[in-house]
Amino acid sequence: MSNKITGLFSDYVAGRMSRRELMIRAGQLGLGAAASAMLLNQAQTKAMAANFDWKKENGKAINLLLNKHPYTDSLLMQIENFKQLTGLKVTYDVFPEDVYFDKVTTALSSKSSGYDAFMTGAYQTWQYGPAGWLVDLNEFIKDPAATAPDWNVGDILPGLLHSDAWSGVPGEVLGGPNAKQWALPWGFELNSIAYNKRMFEQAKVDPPKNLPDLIEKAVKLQTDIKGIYGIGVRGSRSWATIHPGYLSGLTSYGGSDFTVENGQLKSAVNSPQCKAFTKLWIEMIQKAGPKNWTNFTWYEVGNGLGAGASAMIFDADILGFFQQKGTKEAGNIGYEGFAANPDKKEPTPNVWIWSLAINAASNNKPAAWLLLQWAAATQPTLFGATKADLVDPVRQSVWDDKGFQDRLKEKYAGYLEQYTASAPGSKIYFTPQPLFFNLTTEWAASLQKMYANEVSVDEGLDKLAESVMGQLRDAGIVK
Amino acid sequence: MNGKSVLRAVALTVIGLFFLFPLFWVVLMSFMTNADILRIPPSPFFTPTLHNYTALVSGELVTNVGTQKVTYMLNLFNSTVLSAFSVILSLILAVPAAYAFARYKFRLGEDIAFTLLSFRFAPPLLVLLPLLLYFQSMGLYDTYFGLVWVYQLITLPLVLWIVRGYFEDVSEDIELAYRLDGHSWLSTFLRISIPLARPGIAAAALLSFIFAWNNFIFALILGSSRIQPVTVGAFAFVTASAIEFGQIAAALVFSIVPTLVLAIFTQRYLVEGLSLGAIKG
Amino acid sequence: MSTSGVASMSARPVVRRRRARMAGALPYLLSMPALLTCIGILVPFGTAIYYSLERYNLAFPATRGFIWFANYISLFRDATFWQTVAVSMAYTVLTVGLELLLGLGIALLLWRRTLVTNLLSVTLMLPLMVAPAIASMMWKLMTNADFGILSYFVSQLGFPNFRWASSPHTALFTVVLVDMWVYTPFITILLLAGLRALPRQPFEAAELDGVPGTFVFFRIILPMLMPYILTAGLFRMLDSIQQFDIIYAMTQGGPGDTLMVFQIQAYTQAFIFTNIARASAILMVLWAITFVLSNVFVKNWLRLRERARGRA
Amino acid sequence: MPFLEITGLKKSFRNHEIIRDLSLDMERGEFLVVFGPSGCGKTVLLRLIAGMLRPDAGDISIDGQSVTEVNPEYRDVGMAFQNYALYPHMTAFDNIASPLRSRHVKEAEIKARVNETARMLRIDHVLDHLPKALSQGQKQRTALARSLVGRPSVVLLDDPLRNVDAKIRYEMRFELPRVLRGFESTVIYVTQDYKEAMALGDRVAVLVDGAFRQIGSPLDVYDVPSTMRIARLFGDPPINLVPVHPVTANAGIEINVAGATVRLPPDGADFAGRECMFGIRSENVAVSLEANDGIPVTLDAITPLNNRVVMLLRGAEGTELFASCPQGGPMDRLRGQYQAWAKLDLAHAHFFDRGDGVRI
Repeated sequence: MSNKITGLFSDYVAGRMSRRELMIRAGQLGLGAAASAMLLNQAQTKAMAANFDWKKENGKAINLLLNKHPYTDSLLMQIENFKQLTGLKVTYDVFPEDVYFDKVTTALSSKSSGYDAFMTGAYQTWQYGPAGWLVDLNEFIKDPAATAPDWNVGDILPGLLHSDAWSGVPGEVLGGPNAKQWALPWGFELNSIAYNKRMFEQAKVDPPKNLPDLIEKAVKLQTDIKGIYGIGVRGSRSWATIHPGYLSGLTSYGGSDFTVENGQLKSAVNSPQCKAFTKLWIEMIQKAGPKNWTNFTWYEVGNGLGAGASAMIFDADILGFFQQKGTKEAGNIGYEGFAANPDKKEPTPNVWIWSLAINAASNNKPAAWLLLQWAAATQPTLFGATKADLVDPVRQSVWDDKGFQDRLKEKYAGYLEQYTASAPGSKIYFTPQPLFFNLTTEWAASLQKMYANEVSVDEGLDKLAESVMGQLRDAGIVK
Repeated sequence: MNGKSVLRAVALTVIGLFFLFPLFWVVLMSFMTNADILRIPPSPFFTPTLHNYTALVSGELVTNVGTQKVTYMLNLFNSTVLSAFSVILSLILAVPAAYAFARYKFRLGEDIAFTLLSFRFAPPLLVLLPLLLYFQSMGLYDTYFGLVWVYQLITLPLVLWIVRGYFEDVSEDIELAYRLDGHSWLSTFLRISIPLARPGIAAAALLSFIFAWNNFIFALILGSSRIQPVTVGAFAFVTASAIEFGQIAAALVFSIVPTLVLAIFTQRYLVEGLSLGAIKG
Repeated sequence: MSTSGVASMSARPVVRRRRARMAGALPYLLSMPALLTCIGILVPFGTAIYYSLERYNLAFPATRGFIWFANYISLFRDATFWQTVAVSMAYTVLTVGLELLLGLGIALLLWRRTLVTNLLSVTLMLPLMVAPAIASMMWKLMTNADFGILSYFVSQLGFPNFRWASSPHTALFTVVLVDMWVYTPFITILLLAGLRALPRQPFEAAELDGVPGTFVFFRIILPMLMPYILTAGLFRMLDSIQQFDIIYAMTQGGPGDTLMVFQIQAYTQAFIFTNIARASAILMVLWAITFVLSNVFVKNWLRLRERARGRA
Repeated sequence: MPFLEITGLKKSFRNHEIIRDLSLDMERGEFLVVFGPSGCGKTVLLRLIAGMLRPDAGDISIDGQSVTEVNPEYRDVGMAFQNYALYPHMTAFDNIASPLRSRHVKEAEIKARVNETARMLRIDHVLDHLPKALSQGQKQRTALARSLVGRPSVVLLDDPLRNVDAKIRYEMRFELPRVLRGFESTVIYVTQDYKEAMALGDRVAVLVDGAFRQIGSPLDVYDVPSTMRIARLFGDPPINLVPVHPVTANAGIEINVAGATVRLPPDGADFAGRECMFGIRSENVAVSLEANDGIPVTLDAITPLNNRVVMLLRGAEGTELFASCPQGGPMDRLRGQYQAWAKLDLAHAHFFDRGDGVRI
């Protein structure tokens, strides 16, 4: 029986049978859709082995450090296939996101070989890379012996791949000529609007076109509908407050964190564009934001939308994606790409990229690379995107995949459109420099002060710029 | 009922409300679904579900984004082992020391006592990174032994200073009397001093157990996920897709049980013992 | 009386063994194991001191080097650092002070042993059994403007715009409240234990209605309770000045810099900014302050002990 | 050879000398009362003998063996504490049995001996009570029983009757000697009450400022106090002490007491010209209201004491004197002030050096 089944799927993978036919035959063998999917996945994994020796590290063992996250769930669902494919022993440590990066930083700083590969964000690599804790993945990507010919790095969205590559020279553009590929994009989030259709219909407004429009509509929404607030955005005293909506909007208004003049970083947080935008931003929150904005993290923003406390959010698209299931407002969530600047049509969303990286102290780098390569390969990514929540996937081919598109159309109406609108302009808009967290944390703190009217926007941003330059000087980054 | 006792009753009620209502609400939440918890305005009326608890026990948590593995029972086990052994070790080490400081005025005595206390105020963050390095080189990383050792920083000073006070309250004459009866120093210590200081020892044991139980930074940095306590375990319900408040509430309720049992057990000693505490000479 | 008794006695050979030589060493033998067990920690502590004298940011391995007290100097020149000192002190004084008062009050209320008080003395311990980190998560939810039961109550009481931890004006109040909720039971337990350890006779009268008169309280109970109060206060102070879990979970040190206490400042420096040197310097200052403060406590504690001894 | 021998004992705390050069010899089975005012060093002395403190100098030996270096549990010394020091978590029975248990005596015999001792002290009915359930008297007897049951070669009783009510104290004065005789122990009994000292001891040792100032039979100490201090400590009402300046006059020695000249009997030692204290106990001062002989005084007040009446006399220069006489005399019913004459029985007069207070 089992041979019959596996035979069936390998036939399909080998192209000796149509997908329709496969599903019928599978049905006859009494397999549910889910089960068939697993088997198909297995068969396809085997197929990967056809033209590349995945078994070259056979018998070795690798240990992973992972963050509790839907992406991780998707990886672990398929991990058995990877073991079969490579003959590697795989163990893993999963830590809650609240404490995950504390664990990563300490583990890496101890230079122990305990973990071979781990999850990281792109911003963290700006610390880990220069610290010498990461491996330049180009060694492997560019080495035909190490990477499967059909792996097709070109299929990974270039903006993301570049965002994970940096030369280590402060201010030098991401993915530049002598950039090192510190990490491999695995799944990502871009920032756009997710809104509550029910409320929008009730208040007879359609999705906002730009920031002034958004403020207006947000105010209307919360005056028309009792007990809600117009717009949810993050506001806690953390770097995480800056990178989603705020920086995306700032970019749209032509602002940036730094300007680079002949190789020298110069803080631009107090540029006219930046001040103009920040004034609007603070106004937006004061007029239509949540009461306890300064406590707002990813979770409060999400809960607000999901539980119908907020009419819309300007944050990661997948945050809206998650609210579409199992929440009070499930099914009412709509998605919209967003360009804050009235004079701009194309959204310029900043992105967060969950990536995989290899510990420089690892003793099994080639084995670790096999895992990275596999995790970001077309097939497991597709599986994750369709059968789990590896959304947004980093491969163009997956976005083009009919199955994935169907899934989105079915349950997440408007998500695909939102993505297509946002994707072209989406990348990391921060200037890479190792004091990223110092800057953004302080930035968040001063936004909070402006919100409480303790300082004016102008004064706050001037102070911030000053302090940032001071720290860059102390660190010897600028003269 | 005179005015004073009315006042007393009122005071007790207010205090009871302040300390117990939040817990009461948490218990309610532990029987709610996340959707029930995130209602506007919050309401105590809902159709209770055991889902949160069953998920914790079964280790299978079904959420809006598929099924997740829950290791909370393991965390519970870890916390129990770590706290229990830390307290036991602290008692073995600190009770004799406490007796020494209470009974004998010896050279450097107070200095040693203070040094032992000062371990309590070395901020964990300060020693964590170096500690990690040494633990890895000594092979203590990710071992219960290593953690129990580090936990002494939390539990030992507490036991030492609380118990010391009680020993000082035990009358020297009673010990002398027992010695004169022909008993050795050791059996005097075991059969007189310790039983008479038992309320203090019970209180110290309970409190240090609680402090060990509530700590998590040490285990987080010095261990893998297989050795993490409930504190870290509870964070696992805070995921990118949602905060599972119901789970956290249930986890919180679970995490109280062992300590509560210990508290009820020691309460007997507290009450019984305290009536014979402070038998001053 | 039976002569047989006498006979058996005089028959007993009286052996008088010599005193063990180690008699004088006994106290050392008793305290050494504890000391040796903890002394291991001094090694990392020393390393940390060294870090605080370096330029050491994990992200700039190249620039690492020994710079004597530069970190401390830059700290003392930094206004936000003094803000940190001020906030930490305010937080410590508020929490320890209020908790001592409340804890003492509760202990007195629970002094008289009845079914109710016995029950309460256990149940009132419950908050202490909840890890502060998790408790704070719950408090954050309960004070959430939309879903929070407490916010709901407060708004029903006519304060719909009470912002709890999210407003710079009420943030300190909120975290102190949570701290009191979590840690007052700690004080109550210790003081209740001490209270019940007092010789009862003097207070029989006072205890009749459970609450002692002011004279008895100030002249007898308080002095006798002082050592316990100091012990409890000491350990609360040690934890309070190093508070992290509650504040971080509730506000991450915000809004603005309102609650940037030592540990949060240090945590941010070490784990977010990977600036180990600065974090170590901050924590060394914290350590020094703690050292001085606890010295005061212990000195008084010993003095009181001596007096108690004199009385005994 | 003495059974308990203490020689040149010294002990000081923080260079404050508590016991200074103290020596003592006791025969086997002797009952010695150590009498001294509070703070005279009694407790320290007992702790030294018991072995809880180590002397700075000197030696303690029991039955010919030095025990200075011996741990308390090996000294075979029993002690009853002023505050009883009962083990609050053990029943009266276990309290008393403790010394026997330490010697692994068989349970059966322990039971027998404890009951026997308890019966002797009439506490056999409360043996299963915890100390907190015992009356003061029962506690005190339990403590006593515990110190005796093991029949130690030396028994130390630290003011055992201090904290019990008058009735029990009175009973015990008779009972103790009987009980102790039964145990044949050598007993050191510490008390602050001179009547107890008089009532109980074969010998009384007066401990003042960390040394024995006088050791002798109760009567010796009363009649021939070796110092002014001791003379004061014994006796109720306290002995009369008057500063005098003896002068040689018409072939004899005269002193001036209360404004009157008193001529000393010729056999009196020659201490003319020495500044000294003249001491005389109240019972040696006779008072008469009529006969105009003796020292003219005002009889100020009269109070009955035990079976005597005590009179307060005021002489010229306001000197106050106590006099006492058996009840049933003419004095009993007197109230208010009277003119009277006091007659001193100079045979029982004491003279002390006014400087060091030593008897002359």
